[in-house]
Amino acid sequence: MAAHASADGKHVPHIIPLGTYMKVFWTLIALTVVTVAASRVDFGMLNGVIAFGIASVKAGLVMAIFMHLKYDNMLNRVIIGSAIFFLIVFYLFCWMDEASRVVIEGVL
Amino acid sequence: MAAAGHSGENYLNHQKGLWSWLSTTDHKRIGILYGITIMIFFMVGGLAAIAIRTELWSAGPTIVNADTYNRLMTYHGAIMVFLVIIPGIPAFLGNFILPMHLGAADVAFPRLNLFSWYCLLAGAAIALSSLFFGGADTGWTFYTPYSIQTKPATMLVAFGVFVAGFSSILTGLNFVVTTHKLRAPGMTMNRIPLFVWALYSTAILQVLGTPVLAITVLLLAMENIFGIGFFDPSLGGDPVLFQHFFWFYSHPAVYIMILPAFGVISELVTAFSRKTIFGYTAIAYSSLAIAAVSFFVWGHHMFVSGQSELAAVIFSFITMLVGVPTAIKLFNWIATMYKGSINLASPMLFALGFMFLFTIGGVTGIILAVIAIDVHFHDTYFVVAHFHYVMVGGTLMAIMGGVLYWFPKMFGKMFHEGWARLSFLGIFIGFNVTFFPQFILGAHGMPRRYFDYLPVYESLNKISTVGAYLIFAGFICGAISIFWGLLKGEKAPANPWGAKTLEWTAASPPTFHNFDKTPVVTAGPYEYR
Amino acid sequence: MSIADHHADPENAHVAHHFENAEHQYATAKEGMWAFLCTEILMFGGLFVAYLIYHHAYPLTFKWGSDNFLNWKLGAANTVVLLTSSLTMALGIYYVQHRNAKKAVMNLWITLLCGAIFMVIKGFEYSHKFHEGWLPGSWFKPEALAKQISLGAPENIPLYTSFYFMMSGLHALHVLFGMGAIFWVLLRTRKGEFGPHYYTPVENVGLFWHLVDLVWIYLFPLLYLVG
Amino acid sequence: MWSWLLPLAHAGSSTFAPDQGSKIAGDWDALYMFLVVSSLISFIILIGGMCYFVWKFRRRSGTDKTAYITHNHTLEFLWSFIPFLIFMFVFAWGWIIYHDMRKFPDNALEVHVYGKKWDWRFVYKSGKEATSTLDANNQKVPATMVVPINRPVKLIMASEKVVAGAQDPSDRPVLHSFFIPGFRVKQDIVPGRYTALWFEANKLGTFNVFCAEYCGAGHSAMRGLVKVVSQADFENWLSSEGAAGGGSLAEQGKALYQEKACFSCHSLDGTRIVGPTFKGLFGSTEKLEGGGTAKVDEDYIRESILTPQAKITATYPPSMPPFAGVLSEEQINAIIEFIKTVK
Repeated sequence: MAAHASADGKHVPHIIPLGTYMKVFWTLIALTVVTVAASRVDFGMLNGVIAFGIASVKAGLVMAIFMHLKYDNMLNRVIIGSAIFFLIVFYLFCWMDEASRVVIEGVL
Repeated sequence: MAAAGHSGENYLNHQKGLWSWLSTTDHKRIGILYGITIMIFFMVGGLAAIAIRTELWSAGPTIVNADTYNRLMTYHGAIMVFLVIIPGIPAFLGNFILPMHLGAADVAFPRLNLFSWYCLLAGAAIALSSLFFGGADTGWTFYTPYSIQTKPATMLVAFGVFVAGFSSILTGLNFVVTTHKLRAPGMTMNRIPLFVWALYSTAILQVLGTPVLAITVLLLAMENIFGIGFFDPSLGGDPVLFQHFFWFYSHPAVYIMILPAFGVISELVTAFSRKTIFGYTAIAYSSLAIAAVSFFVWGHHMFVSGQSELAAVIFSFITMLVGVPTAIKLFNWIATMYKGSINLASPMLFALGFMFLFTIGGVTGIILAVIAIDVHFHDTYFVVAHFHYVMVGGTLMAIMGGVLYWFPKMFGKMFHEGWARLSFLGIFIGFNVTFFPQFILGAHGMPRRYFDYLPVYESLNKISTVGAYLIFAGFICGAISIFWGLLKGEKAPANPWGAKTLEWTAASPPTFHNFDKTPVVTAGPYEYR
Repeated sequence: MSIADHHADPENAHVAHHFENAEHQYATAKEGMWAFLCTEILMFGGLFVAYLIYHHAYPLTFKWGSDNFLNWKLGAANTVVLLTSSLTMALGIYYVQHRNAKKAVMNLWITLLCGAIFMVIKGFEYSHKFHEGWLPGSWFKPEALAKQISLGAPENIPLYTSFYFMMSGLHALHVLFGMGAIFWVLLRTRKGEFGPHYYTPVENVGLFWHLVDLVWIYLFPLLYLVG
Repeated sequence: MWSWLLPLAHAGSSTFAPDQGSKIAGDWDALYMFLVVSSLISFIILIGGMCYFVWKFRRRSGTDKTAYITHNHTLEFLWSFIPFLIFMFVFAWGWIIYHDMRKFPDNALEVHVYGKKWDWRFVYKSGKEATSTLDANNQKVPATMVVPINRPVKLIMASEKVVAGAQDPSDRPVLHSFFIPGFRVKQDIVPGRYTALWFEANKLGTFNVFCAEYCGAGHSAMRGLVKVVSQADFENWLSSEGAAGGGSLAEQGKALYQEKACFSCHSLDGTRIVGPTFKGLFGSTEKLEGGGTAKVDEDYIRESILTPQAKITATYPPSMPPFAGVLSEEQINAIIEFIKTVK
């Protein structure tokens, strides 16, 4: 919202319309229902992926609209993006180690 | 505020009384507060080091028993890492200099800045209170399951580190935002001094890395209280995962410790060669590159920990990549001296000492990153020598150089040059005498954290102990130089070194607002034409 | 710019001496908040990474735990409650931006109420688990374990309860902290301190509250639903 | 140049690392030598250059004119790219040797290694077990793993409690690391799983084993030995009976002192480790934590073994696990008899 400063340096907000907030809210509720419904069905390996995917869509909506990130300056998006990026790196490396360990049998 | 600019008024006498210091939000005063705190912790950690070296004078028990030795070793490590070296340059020198380098009147969040100092004090108080519960003996790395045994001391140290971690997080957060938002008009990112680039890269590491340490030590404290089992094999947890968690922060933390030192050296080399920096862009972006890549290399602390071969190879490979930007910096500093006018004042001596010692620390770092070599060297004195060359030979030399360099700006007085030079000699020679033999000890297989050792290692250990006392004497000389300066030093001009960065355009010591008029920047930071 | 003239303009009364103007201070404060949220994400992230690693190692344990220990209906109710609170928080800011303090305060009250409902439901869940002895890690009662084993529980069940308590506990602490912060901006809003040109504290508290919501959005399927 | 400082046990040892005892040690030393020499050259280029500049461009007057050089892309490329090539080269070399270290031969002799606080124990497939012992002067003889020369040996390693079956939370298996400097191999031992290591000794002799992962008060005392013998000697040793068992009560107690790792906390020579020393203990009078004294007699020792927390000697931590149900009545008597002999 940095671009909205008036000439005398006052802060002028970017206002998101009320309707947008309501639409996002009902989408979030709907997605919650979808998550619960999806968990009743067994997709095998995909169970976790689906739950995580829906949660990520919801998180994206909250960040973009409720947290105004869609209209915010680039830097704040980079900041939050880097947090998510390094978190994923953290997970992937840990997982790579755990998944590629060779199990040694200890029977005499 | 009408008094601002009144002759003789500066940030030191702007307000009076102890409370005006304890409640200050002025970045300069907070910097000084950090400086005093860190000096006290450095003394405590240093005395522990002297006790450790004295114990290792001869094989078998010398002055303490194994339990006490392990506590000394733990507190030496934890105090030096968390309370001295990590806050050392950013929170002390950085707090004082960063806003002035940017031409700002303060950091972005002054009250948060003061709060972070109290976090450090509170964390230290909690961690040190563990001494009343027998003291922790886990080493500063807190490896599980040894650290899970129900001892309140370990829990208190972990919780203290958690609280002190917020000091680091909030300082980093402050610096990131200050660098983004509070640059003087004309101060583009390509004109900020390299010290700021270094602090900025460090701050990113602090913001992204320290929270993971926070959750790690929090989980460790929970392990101690509830036995949650995340890292406890008896409940299905994996001790190696703890090491992943710990090093995800603690490897970047190594760069939190050394990157600001790189920044100080960039300032010192240009100022005392009176010559523009060679390869500004390369040095600036190599700091960022080191910061970014440092998050992908933590597994090189775990080559023999039981992590998979695949993970070890990948971590070794990426570790090699960190070597490149580090090499670039060393070459660029030396190239900066080419055709300069080199003034061997004591801050420059420390900078040259830094380059000498850091080069040894750097090449041994590459040796350790070679995966097969590390299998033999892991957890031996070779590692101990390597990281002391980087942490002490690197960071502490840079702190000494930086403190002397900015001392006239901080207090408006000159330090004692003779004692400062003597201090350099003591620390530099003592350091090599202490730690070079440890490379040989490690190569011959003496493991670290050993209270006792085989008699074959005795002669080298004796040399090492002698060196430790030399370093101690060197730091005493440094303290004399500084206290002499505070009490009797001659008045310093605004720019005693003829340096070009913005802080030297302000008065010595600066006024409360740093600059009477917000500076307007029209050129790079090192325009020695 | 001269340093002394900051306070001459009443609209700039809250601008500290090291900022140029209100917009400068607003953007700075907001970036600081985002950087802080960054640290929150990485802190919770540590727990999530541990969760995913152990979920990968003991999938049956987590499936069994979510089926037998937790009631997904309570989790879903809490999800709706928190989503509602997020909406009213956003609306609170919306009305502050429109200089409508009365509606803003009302929305902030609803947000607080939702936070309280969340904590009450959480409290019921916790007390039930305390009663059954389903405590974290080594506090897990042996008799509870015996009961579970007779029901055919897989290995390392106490690890699941540890994750449940650590993740939801740290989250609940954030909820409590967020409620305190909301109450603080609510009082200030009621005094009419905020308007379209200055509402930084409301915005930042809102950002924090949404993050608390975000964490729950992930916690709900991970703890209650996923097998 | 430093070799005179280090009176190593074996003659002709290299200056840079301990005697080579395996093929991998030779490979390792070659790579290490390359790294040391190339590091030395880099150091001379960098710091030699620095020293030369310091002398050549020293400040002569306060008004020296300096050159204005901002950058030089060719130079900067060279001093980024050449180090990069060197790093990649040593990385690949290190990987090859590491791969050999982790590639377990199929025909290896398997030996099981158990680490506990703070001792080693080696178990062979035949059931033969090697533990540490005490010599006639009550000096500890580290556990010795006997292996044949020129045959790959695979170690399967686990961490165990000091007292098997102990419920005391302060007695849990912890991390150790099995380190044979002479063979240039090392591997952490992780509680809750097995880790493995292999080597092929190509030199007769005795090599030190250290614990390289910090594990508490006795960490530095957690030593072992690897004795490399000929195949024939190895087979003889493997089929021979252990010297353990039998003997007087005090001798049985001495064996138990070793077997149950009492030495971890109680010394025989008067040094304070974790608990009180056994030297001169019997018949003495101990000050107790919280006031009072106790005479050390048979009953006191018996109580201290079975329920150690009942009476704590002043200034010592209450960290001994209870041995009730672990030691038989006869074994306790044997230990008491042994303590009587330690004067």
